[in-house]
Amino acid sequence: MHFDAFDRYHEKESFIHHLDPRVKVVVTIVFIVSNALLPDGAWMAFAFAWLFLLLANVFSKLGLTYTTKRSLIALPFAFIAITILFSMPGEPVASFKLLMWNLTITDTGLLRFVSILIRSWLSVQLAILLVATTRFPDLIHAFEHLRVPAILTTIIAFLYRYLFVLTDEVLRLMRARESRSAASAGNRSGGGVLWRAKVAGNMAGQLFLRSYERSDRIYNAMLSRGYTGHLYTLNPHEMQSRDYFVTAFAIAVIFIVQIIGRL
Amino acid sequence: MPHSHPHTTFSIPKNNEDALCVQVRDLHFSYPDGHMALESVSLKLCDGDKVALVGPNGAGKSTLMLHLNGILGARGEVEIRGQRLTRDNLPAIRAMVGLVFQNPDDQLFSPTVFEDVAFGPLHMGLPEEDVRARVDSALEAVRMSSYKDRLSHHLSVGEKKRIAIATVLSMNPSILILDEPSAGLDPRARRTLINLLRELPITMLVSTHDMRLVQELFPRTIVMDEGRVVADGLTSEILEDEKLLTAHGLEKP
Amino acid sequence: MPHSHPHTTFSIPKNNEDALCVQVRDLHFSYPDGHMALESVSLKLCDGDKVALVGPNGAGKSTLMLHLNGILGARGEVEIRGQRLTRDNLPAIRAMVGLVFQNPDDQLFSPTVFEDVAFGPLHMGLPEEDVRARVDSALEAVRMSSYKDRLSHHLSVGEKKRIAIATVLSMNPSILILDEPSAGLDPRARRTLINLLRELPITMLVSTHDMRLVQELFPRTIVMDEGRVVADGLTSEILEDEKLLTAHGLEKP
Amino acid sequence: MHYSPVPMHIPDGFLTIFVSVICWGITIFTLGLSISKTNKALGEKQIPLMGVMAAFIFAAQMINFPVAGGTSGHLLGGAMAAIVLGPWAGMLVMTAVIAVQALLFQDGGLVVMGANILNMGLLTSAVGYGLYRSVSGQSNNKVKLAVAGVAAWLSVMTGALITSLELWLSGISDLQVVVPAMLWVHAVIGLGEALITVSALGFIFRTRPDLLGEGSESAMGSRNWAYVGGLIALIVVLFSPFASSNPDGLERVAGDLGFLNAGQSAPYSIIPDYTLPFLGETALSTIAAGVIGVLVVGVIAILIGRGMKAKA
Ligand SMILES: Nc1ncnc2c1ncn2[C@@H]1O[C@H](COP(=O)(O)OP(=O)(O)OP(=O)(O)O)[C@@H](O)[C@H]1O
Ligand SMILES: Nc1ncnc2c1ncn2[C@@H]1O[C@H](COP(=O)(O)OP(=O)(O)OP(=O)(O)O)[C@@H](O)[C@H]1O
Ligand SMILES: [Mg+2]
Ligand SMILES: [Mg+2]
Repeated sequence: MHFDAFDRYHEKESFIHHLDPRVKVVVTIVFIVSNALLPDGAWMAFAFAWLFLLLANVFSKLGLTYTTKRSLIALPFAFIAITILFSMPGEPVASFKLLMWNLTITDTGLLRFVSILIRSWLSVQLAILLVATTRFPDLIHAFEHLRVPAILTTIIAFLYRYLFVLTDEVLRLMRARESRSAASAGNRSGGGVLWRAKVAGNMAGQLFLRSYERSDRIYNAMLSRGYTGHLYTLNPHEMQSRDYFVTAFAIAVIFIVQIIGRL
Repeated sequence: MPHSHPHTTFSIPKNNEDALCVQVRDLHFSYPDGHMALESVSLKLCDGDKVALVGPNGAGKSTLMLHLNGILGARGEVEIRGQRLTRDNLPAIRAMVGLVFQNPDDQLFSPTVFEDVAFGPLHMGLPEEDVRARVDSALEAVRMSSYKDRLSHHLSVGEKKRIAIATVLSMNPSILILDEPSAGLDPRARRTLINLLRELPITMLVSTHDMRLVQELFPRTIVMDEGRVVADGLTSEILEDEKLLTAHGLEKP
Repeated sequence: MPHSHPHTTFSIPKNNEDALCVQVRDLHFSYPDGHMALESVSLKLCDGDKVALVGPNGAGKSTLMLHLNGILGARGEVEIRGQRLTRDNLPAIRAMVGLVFQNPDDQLFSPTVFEDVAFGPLHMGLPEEDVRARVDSALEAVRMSSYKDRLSHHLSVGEKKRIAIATVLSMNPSILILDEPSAGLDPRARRTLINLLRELPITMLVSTHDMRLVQELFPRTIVMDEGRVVADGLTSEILEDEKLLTAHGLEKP
Repeated sequence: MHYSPVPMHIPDGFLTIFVSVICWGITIFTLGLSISKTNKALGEKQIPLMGVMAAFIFAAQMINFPVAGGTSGHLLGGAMAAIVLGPWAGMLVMTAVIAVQALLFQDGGLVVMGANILNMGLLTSAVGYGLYRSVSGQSNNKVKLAVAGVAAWLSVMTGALITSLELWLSGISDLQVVVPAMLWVHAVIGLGEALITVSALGFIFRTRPDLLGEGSESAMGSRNWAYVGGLIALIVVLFSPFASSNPDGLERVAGDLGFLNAGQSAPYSIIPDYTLPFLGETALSTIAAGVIGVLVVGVIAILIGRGMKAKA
């Protein structure tokens, strides 16, 4: 069994793929911060931010719709914001009756709601592009360079490595449970909710013990290769002039977007 | 056995053709990532058959087995005892087809042996005394009765393997499907397992890389490679066909 | 070979007795829970020896291996190339004794193949270009040079196994210790591994349940059971001694 | 099977920079503490242990059990991580999990990650561990497990409450809507969390009791944690009904403090010209009532804890 579905990296030979991961991380974060700073209803600025995104998409050779297709992930969360449609004071735009409530959408409410959705939608797309064009280990290196504490980056590196091993294990555990989830004629099958929860908990406990013991074996494997508590890594990345140029260009564009948003 | 694909055919032992147990017809399956794991697989198992399923890594053996009790696919090409596998009769099919996974650790998720063996019967909604009776006889069958209250976590691989088989026997399946049962066992545990499998009076499909096990235990062998059945016949004849074996990454025992 | 305990002795192939590589004398070890896993184990490996270590599950093979580079014990009964194992020379010893664990997923803990193979040399404090050179030649030795930038979790078991060996070869060990290298491999991958082990010009101690591997590859075999060495001698002679084999849960290949 | 997002992960775009930065501040400070504490407690073994444990939490979140009508319960893991690894290591492990969920799956944003770590990693660990350790002297495993269940449930409720407060401060939603909605949903999610946590810990008690014993890594400095966790949990218990029944008071407090302005309008006026907050009459009285309530329940809890220890 092999579970690769977690890999988000998309192998391609493109300009963006070859950029230093630090550049991509920094630009992504600046872009997202900039989106959050744009005032409600800054349509022109949103449009320019979107153009920036399209440009990045083009240079990544993933196809213009690559990120759009995957960007719906944040949408369910928008439910939480739906009440501001009705609760912000302002001119009524539309009103309707839902069950026993009379709901009135106000213009300010609508403006705010749509702005939130756009900000989120733009932000998540660049994040998607980041992981689609950067292999996860390189992303971790980028965070190391950006002075994220080594202990966190190493935990994340281990997490990434064993994510696949352990989710495979979980998948097999759940398959084994499923294959024995049988019914016999004339009986009510399935057991009670509490019993089912207990079985799930047992699986978690089982997985915990195996992971714990695995960490012991890994520790042994590390010891036998000279580990003494300090981790050393080789640094595979070096910033080139192209990387500096792209960073400067991207940040300048994002700055202009901010100015447009405030005109 | 009629197959639409060209493959080596041998004479097949025909014991009670009518009491057909498992019938797979033209089964295709791709994993979500697009990988084609099964391509037009057809096979038939009859009551009491003990059949080996061999083939190189990635041949599709495990994938096929996951279809036989509806963990994967279930698009109607699989028939168990005359019933086509559908979403509705899945639970009933699962009571008939017992699947034992390669790694006993996957199968044993409860703290004690008893709880694990009781999972199937409990899920089937049997009354308590029936559950207890089933657990007892299943453990009896694998000769592990004294292990009822032991913690599964502390057992040896060979013991775990036998308990894993018991977890499925307790559901009284009419077909037992074992994925690489002898992997990782030491010779003694392997020998015990072979004797156990020989004794169990039940239809059996067993995938393995252990060609000596095949030779010793199974009158019939199915060879898979790249998602297809490439040979199906008497073990003695297949094991003599060196060309076939080497072509599919196998070795004579 | 003098032993204080009675066990079957055979004539031992004596290749360059003086360039002694590993010497274990009267080693005892109990796990924290009180389980006595090793009882007075003594053995000697000489330069260039390729030795198989066999015995039933729980015999103490893995425990012994963990002693040979000081992960367990390190109480001075182990001597590598004339150096007694102490806390101070542990790093030096670990560079000499390369230990490959049974499960390659435990051995390959870095995201990429390169990082994993570089781990040992980096922790030996080598300069960057040396590290890179070592990684290249280690991957060359297991014929996996093209895998340098691959992600470990994308590899097959057989590939992982070979990378796991490379992670240790990159430290230029003078002894290679492998715990059940062929477990879980299909015949083709197993064959590749056998060829690889045959080619590597290095002292080797290999634990395994695969008696055909023993027969094919190792001139000398050590049999362990219940924490003791119960036989040590020419493989050909040990494999003929049916009484010895059955007494310790082993089988003739 | 695929990775399925959890409702508490806030995506980018939903929090104002102001709220994000405050949350990052708290998170970075706490993580700094965690790093120095775990360095001391776990030594060189910490890296593989915490790395694999993070992968464990990630994988364990996939284990579900059918409840009814196609819904299923599953684990978030904050309380469990802290109970088996100790609070500091638990926090680091949860941080790694949340970071990977955000980086790899965009489940939760990058700039709001500080908030997500705070809600789902730091607070859940503190509450889960603190409550659980308040009965560390107990010899009866049933009591321990029951408390672990309550701790797991409360840890989820704490996270949900703080999440809704952050959303409200960012002007995303009304207090009287978001607090009850989040709390109700998570009261149910929390039940799944509690059931799985209890049963998983029960499993560990039966197979490897040494991992949860008094000498284990997770038993470090339990006394203070009991107070911290207990206090946060009590605030949540008292605060939630107050917040959902009397949102006006809270809205007013926040308005007076200048949060709402900062959240809802100009992001550049982060430091508005507010004077030191003058508490209105209603706000003052509710806060006083809350404080007194926390104190009373705290004293009762400590007394009960003492009594249990004396018996054991
Ligand atoms: N979850 C999965 N997603 C994608 N591909 C998969 C998945 N599981 C298996 N495969 C692929 O399907 C093919 C058949 O796999 P399967 O596990 O059925 O082989 P097998 O014959 O059981 O091999 P082995 O002898 O190694 O157990 C392989 O190429 C494998 O890589
Ligand atoms: N961490 C441990 N704590 C306690 N006992 C242990 C531990 N590890 C191993 N043992 C016990 O020590 C004995 C020797 O174990 P070891 O793993 O060395 O056997 P082995 O010969 O390698 O077996 P196998 O062939 O199954 O790998 C066994 O009885 C085992 O149960
Ligand atoms: Mg398989
Ligand atoms: Mg071993």
